[in-house]
Amino acid sequence: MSPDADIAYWIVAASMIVLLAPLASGILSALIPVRYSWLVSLTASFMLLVAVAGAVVLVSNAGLHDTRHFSTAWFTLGGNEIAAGILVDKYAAVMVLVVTIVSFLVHLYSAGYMAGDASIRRYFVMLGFFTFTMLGIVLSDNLLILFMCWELVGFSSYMLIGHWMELPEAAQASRKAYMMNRIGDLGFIAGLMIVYRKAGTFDISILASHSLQGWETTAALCFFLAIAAKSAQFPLLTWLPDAMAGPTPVSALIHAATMVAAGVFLLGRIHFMFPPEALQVVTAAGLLTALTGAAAALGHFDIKKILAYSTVSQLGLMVTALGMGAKDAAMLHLLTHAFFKAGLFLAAGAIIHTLHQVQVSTGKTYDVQDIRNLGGLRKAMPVTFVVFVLCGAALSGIPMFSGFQSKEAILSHMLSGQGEWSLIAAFLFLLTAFLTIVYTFRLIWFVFIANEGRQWGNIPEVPFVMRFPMIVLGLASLWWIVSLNPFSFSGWFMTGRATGSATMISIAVVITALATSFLFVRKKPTPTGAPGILTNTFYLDNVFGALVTRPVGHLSSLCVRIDRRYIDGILHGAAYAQVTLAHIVGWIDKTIVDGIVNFVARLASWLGAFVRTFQSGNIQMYIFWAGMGLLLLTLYIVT
Amino acid sequence: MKIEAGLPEKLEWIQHSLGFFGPELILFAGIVVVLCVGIIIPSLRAGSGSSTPLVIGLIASLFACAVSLAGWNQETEGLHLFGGMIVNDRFSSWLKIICDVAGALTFLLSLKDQRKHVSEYVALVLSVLLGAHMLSMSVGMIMIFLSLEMISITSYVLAGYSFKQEGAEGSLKYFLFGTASAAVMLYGLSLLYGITGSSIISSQEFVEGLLAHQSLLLLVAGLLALAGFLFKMAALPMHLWAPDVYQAAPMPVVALFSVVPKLAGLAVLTRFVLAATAYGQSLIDWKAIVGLIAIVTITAGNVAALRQSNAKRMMAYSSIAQSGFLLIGVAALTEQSIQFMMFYAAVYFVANYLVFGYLQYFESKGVLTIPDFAGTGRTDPVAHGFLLAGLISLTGIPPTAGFTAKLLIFTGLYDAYRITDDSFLLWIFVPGLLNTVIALFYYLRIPYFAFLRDGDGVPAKYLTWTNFLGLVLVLTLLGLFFRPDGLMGWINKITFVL
Amino acid sequence: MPDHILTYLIFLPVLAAFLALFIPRDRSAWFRVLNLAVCGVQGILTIIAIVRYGSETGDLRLIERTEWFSLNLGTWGSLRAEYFLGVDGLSLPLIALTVFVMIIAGISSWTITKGVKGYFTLMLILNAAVIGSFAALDLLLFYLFFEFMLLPMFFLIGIWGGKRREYASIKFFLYTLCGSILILVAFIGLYISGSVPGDVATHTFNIMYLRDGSNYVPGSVLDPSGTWLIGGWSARNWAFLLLFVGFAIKLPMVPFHTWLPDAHVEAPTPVSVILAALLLKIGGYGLLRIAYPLFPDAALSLSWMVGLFGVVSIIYGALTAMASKDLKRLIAYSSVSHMGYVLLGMASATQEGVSGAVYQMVSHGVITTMLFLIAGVLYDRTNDRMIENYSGLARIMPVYFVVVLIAFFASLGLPGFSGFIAEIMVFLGAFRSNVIHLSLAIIATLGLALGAAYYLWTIQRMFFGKLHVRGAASTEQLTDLDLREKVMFLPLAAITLILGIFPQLLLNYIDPFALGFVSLLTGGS
Amino acid sequence: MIPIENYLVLSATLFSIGLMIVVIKRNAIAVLLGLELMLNAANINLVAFNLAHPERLDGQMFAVFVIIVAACEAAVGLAIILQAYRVFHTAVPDSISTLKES
Amino acid sequence: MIYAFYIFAFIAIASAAGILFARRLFHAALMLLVCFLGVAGIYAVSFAEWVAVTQILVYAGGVVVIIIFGIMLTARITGRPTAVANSRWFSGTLLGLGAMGFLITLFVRGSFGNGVMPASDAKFTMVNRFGIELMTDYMLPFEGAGLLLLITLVGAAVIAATRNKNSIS
Repeated sequence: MSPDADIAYWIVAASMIVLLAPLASGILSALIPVRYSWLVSLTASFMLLVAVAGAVVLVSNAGLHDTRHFSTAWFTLGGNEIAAGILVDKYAAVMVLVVTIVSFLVHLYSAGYMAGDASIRRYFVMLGFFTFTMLGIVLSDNLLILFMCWELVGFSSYMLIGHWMELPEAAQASRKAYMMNRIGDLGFIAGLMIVYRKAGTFDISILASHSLQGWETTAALCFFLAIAAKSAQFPLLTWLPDAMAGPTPVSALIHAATMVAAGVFLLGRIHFMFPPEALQVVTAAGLLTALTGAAAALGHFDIKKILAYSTVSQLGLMVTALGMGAKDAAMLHLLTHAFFKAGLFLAAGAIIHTLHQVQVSTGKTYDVQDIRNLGGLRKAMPVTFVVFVLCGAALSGIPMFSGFQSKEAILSHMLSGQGEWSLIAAFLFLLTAFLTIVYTFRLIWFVFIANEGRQWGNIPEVPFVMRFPMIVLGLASLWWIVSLNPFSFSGWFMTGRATGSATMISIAVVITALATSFLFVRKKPTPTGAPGILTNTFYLDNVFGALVTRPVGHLSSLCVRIDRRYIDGILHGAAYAQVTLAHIVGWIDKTIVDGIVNFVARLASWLGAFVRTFQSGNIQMYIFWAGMGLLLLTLYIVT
Repeated sequence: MKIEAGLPEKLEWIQHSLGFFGPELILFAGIVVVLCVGIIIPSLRAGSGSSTPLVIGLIASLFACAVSLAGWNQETEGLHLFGGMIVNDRFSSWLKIICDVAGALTFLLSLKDQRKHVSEYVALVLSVLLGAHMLSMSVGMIMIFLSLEMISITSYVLAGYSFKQEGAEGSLKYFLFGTASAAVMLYGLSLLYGITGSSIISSQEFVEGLLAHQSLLLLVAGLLALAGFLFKMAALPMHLWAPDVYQAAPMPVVALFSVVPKLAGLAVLTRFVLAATAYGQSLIDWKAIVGLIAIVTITAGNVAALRQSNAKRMMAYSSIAQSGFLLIGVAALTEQSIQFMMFYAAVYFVANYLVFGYLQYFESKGVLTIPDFAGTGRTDPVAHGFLLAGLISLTGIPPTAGFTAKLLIFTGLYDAYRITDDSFLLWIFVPGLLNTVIALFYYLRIPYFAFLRDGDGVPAKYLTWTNFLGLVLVLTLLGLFFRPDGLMGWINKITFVL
Repeated sequence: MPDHILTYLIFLPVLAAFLALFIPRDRSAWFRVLNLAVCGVQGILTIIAIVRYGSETGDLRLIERTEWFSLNLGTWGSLRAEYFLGVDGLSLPLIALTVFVMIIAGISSWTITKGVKGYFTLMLILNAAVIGSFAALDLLLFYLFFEFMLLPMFFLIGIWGGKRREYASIKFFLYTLCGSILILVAFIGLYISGSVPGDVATHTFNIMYLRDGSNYVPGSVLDPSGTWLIGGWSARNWAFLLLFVGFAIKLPMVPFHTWLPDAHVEAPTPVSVILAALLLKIGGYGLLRIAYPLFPDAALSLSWMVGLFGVVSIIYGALTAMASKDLKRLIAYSSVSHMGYVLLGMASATQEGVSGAVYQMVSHGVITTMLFLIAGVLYDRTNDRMIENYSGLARIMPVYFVVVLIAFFASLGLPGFSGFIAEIMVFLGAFRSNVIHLSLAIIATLGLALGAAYYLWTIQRMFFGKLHVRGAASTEQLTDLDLREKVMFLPLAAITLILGIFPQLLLNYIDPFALGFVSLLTGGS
Repeated sequence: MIPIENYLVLSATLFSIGLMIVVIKRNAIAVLLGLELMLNAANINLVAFNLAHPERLDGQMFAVFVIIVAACEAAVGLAIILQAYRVFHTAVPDSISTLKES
Repeated sequence: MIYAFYIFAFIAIASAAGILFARRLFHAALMLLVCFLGVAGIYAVSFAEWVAVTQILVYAGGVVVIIIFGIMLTARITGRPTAVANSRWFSGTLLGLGAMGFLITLFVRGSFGNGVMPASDAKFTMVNRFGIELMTDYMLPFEGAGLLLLITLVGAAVIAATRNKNSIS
């Protein structure tokens, strides 16, 4: 075989393995009888390992710099043929790698975390199915297959969020998640249809060269609606925090690393389709999401909610980067974010898991996830503390960590951009970075460091099968992921020089943010509500502090309120309106439409009664009526 | 003297006319024989029941039917007998055949219940048949009036044949209403005679007289004459007697009333309307009048039957509605529509006798009003199956010939609309069809109660006379649906001088 | 194998029904076995038919044509009706669906105990009538089978139904009869003006002849070339409108749909399965086989109306489904919404739209069978179908929960199931068509969201949350699916999945038909 | 000669009076009388119209046959009325109305 | 001639009105007899003497006699003379006058002048012509009438025969 042919063969084979392995794990865990349910986690993790191997082979063969496209006919519809195939380019390769690795780690982690769960088989089936569909999105070459995987991902997230069915809020959250995704899907379908109507095909590579004759902006906005729903952007972000009701490994995999990233990946994939005006909308939405996410993260107490809002804000950053055209930078940030955010979630999961066991053994019951009841875990859970700090640092963009490099890449792109619009964006970006650092530090401080005295008794460290993935992810958030030189982001993934000013500014922001957060947390033994913490920090009397904190406080409480009352309100209102409208329509259906039918029936029987009144039984009246009938007939005919 | 010279030629001419009078003579002989038998056999004289007269009646009617069937093919173009009063064409002989078979079936139906004065009963029924024969053939006013009265008078007596209280009241009502309408008709006929000068309605002189005298009086005279025919057909203005008399008379007689006098009235009405429209030149649009009567009759008949709880009264209204459908054939008044009307008449007759047969079967088992049918469907599925087939045929739902009949009637109407393009035909088309839906409502009440309501059923065995008769009738209904061209082949020979 | 496959397919159940009359009433097992045996043989026959059909072109196959009767109508020429059966891309899948659903219904009628003899005889007659109307290509023969379905259905609902069964069965009968009266009027107009190619004198019921305009008596009422006006509107438009309303009542379109929920709620499970899976398709089939091809010009000019009614049905059906408290009523209204897609696909007059419509008919047939069986499972156990009386069922009925998930998500159009493929094709067609306005297609997409809303809401209320059963039912009654029910659900779920992943299996047959249909509609006439 | 209108007026009045008697009288036999009157009115018409063409006798012949038929009707009518009378002990049609719309 | 007509016409109409207003049924029957005789007179005046004779013989002689028998029978059971009350005056007069007015206006306006005028040379026809006509041209109605009479006889006998001895209580 010519070298090129066998590389092609290897790529196709590898991608097949990558795709089918998770599916196989899902099916396998469904088939394993209930008695051997402990076996399920092993087989699933093994299959995911196979998938990781496949991904490595795929990436090595495909190489990072050329795009390969293979497709076979799927079905012919109305003459023109709909094909199904795979498109492997740099971003797809990287995403495959990220998804498979994180998924494998989460599988391992869940083996420990979900050990005692009754329906563990259903959990692993859905986890496998999710990975399969996620890889489907990454690899598929045409929008129709991408849309199919897009919806299936939504479905599997619905099943995973609602895994613990008895919890009413879990059911509510899963339904809300699916509904939001569904509304996004409407946008996707509308976009698809416009594309099909104008370009006649779904194939991405062909679409790149096709113009949509003036429908670009509408198509782009439709697709952006879908992306916003999937990656929890501004209008449709409220489902992500609620989705925390699901098991933590699920949040780690789906709501940190992969699914929410799918939107960003799609945005990258069809970036060519977005005209400039659409890009401005994207940037604006991205920035707004970033800000609200970060501010909201400050206002919450539940670990997972804080991490969820941080994901929302990080995604906002990636969308802003894409909006500004920094495709490589956004993808890099996506890559790094996947690792450190998954790490954070797994660490949080570890905490929750252990404290649950402690609760069960000691009989005390309190909300494990609320940071106000936690504290002083530093000595009790050293490994978790270390992983938490590593990933938290990466999240906050501390130098020497991958977060810093990817944020710097975006920042430098923003600063090099022309026009005042990019300046404002840069400023907001920095503000978000600042807030990220503040809430991360606050989180770490209150969970691990504050009120040392709290006695936890002997808290068993989480089993190795959970610690290993945390450690891997912790290491993966260091700088070597991006490039050997901790301060430059050009490495194996992308090239580009960080402008000097960008690095300097980001370091300055990091230092000031650390200082402020250290200052105001030191005094408080327990974290109080956001406005409380921020507003009465009487130490921070310098103007910059006051200038920033009050608006941010208001902003965050505002967001919480908006979040609770308006967006959810709108949604609940919409749902409520739907139900009342449905009842009105139901009523119309019963009375009016049925009414007409019954009216006709009554009219007929009334007419019958009228005719029968002549049958009075009296013969002479019969003759009289007959005579009158004749007279009437003649009169009628005469006139 | 001129008169004497003509005498031998006239006598010879009468002898010639008698040749074509076969079926009527057979019926006449039947009546005489039955009466004699009634006197001779002692048991009959005492008025108690026996079945020999019924058998004689059966033989007579079937024989008459056979003769007119045999004479079907070489029928010449309607020849006028007895000084032009009688026209022996295929149109009338087709109706004669139906009436004879109806008579035969009436005798079969009345085989079961022991009836008082059996021989008189058979004589009266045979005379009804004879009257119907004469009426369907008669063109002369005298013969119309005479044969109409013959049918009516015998019907008055037959109506009271249950000899119960309701029988007496039924016959009284029938008599008073019948005589009044006969008098009205006679008055109309006399006026027509005055206007046209000739008493033979199909003669050229009558038609010229009509054309020469276009005036309001002609309309009134025509309507008064029409009243008598409508009475016989139980069509709208003159339908009031039907429910009460149907309720009073015994079941076989009711079956007879619903078919024989109606078809005879239809025949004479068709001839009258044909003559009155005088090849289309007459100013008065008789077709529109008949059309109006048809539609009003159908709607009134269907609607009145909706809330009916007595099976016989419901069938009375149903027969009123069906006569409306028959009138549609007259309203369209093309050669096609008359043939389709004949087909409809045949199917109506079969379906009606099937339903009446089974109503009698259930009446003998004590089921009188419709609610009494509750639950009988389960215990006697075969009988109800056949009854259902009959009712469905009356409604006009496909597997039975009723559908083809209605289809053809409306095709005739549609076709007449295409030729003449006068829009009143459309006014008949839509209500006529929608009435099928109303009709369904009450025709399905009996099976609805029988099958859907649960009650204590009626013990039944399957191999009974009625079921056998029912099977034959149902097979004819289904056969007519699947092979209508067999019957239509016969009917197509009915030619009409329009 | 003899070439009269279709005749055998239709008259085998009739023969069996006749045979069943002689089996004594108390041997109920015999009837069940007889019914299943007949359906089995029909299944084999269908497979043979599919094998022998195998055509790429959209033309007719397995044709059987004998002279039924011909009435000579004197001066006016003669009327010829033929026993004309044939199958093409449209009717073969529907016949296969019918046989399959009949087998499933046969299995699910195992629990019927009241009046078993009558029940199975009527089921066999219904079986014959449905297949007959799919295969008939002669208007009168079609009308015979079309009406022949009403009576068994009337008695099946009326005798074996729920509490308000009489009201429901009478309402069903009256609605459909009005529809068939309207259709009859159009048929009369058709055969009066249509004629056999060649001599104008012999009028015909044959659909194939009436399709092309040359076969019409010049100057007759419905002659495509002549313009015959009734009340200012061309007669052909009136005829199309009559046919459209007649068939729309059968495919419940919104203004005429109120009989469907009553009939479904009161009918026993197997009967409502047949009613939903098959009888609704007759309406769609009638439009695609008779109304559109015979009056292409009128169809095109009135397509916007068809599309509008389609979209209204989608939205209205979804909303009323959301408001319904009874599970079966919810499923019934969802059928109304799904059949709205069929109308929309048809109205788009594009190849994707039409094949989408046919695909939707087949897929809806399979999915709605599953839905009604699901409702049946609950009803058989607790005689109570109110949604709010149950919650947390997933815990005690896991297998049932999996089946419900598959059915509900297939019904709301999750990719990987046949519903999705059908909806996508209908949308592609609707968006691409220049006959109906783009806004119709966009509003139709809203239907997707509504669909998801009421299905998820039901799942959440019935299956998630704490296990609690209100009303008369009690938790121990709610046992999980037994073997018989599993045997029913497995093939259905499999088919929905297969048709979702490999649509080409079905599209091989539907596409040529759609191509021919669209070219007739736009190109021809 | 006597103009035809006289005959017609006479027969019309007789016919109307007969009709009134039939409707107004509360005794079956009286109704019978009214019916006989109406038949006579028709007879007058027939005989009068026959004068127009005396050579043919169809008018008078028709009148004779009408008389015969009227006789038969009277006979049967009285028999029925007497039977009803025996059963209902009254001859007033108004009170004999058991058969009516229930 | 014309005067005779007017006399007979007056007798007929007066006796008809008499029936309408008669208090006692018996008087009504007698009035009917007078009316029949009046009508017979009119026949005689219009050269239809055969019809007049049949009228007197059958109508006056036969029908009125039966009716009187009928009246006697009904009166006998209840013992009181059958008083004849009237009712529904309004509807009866409405129908009667309506018909009369309608018909008479038509006749008066009606154009009967053309050829319906009675021929001047009308003279009494030989009765034997009736005989011949009856037996030749009108043979069928003649036989039919015969059969009708027979059937009426049978019918009336059947109704009369079921006297109260069996079914009717």
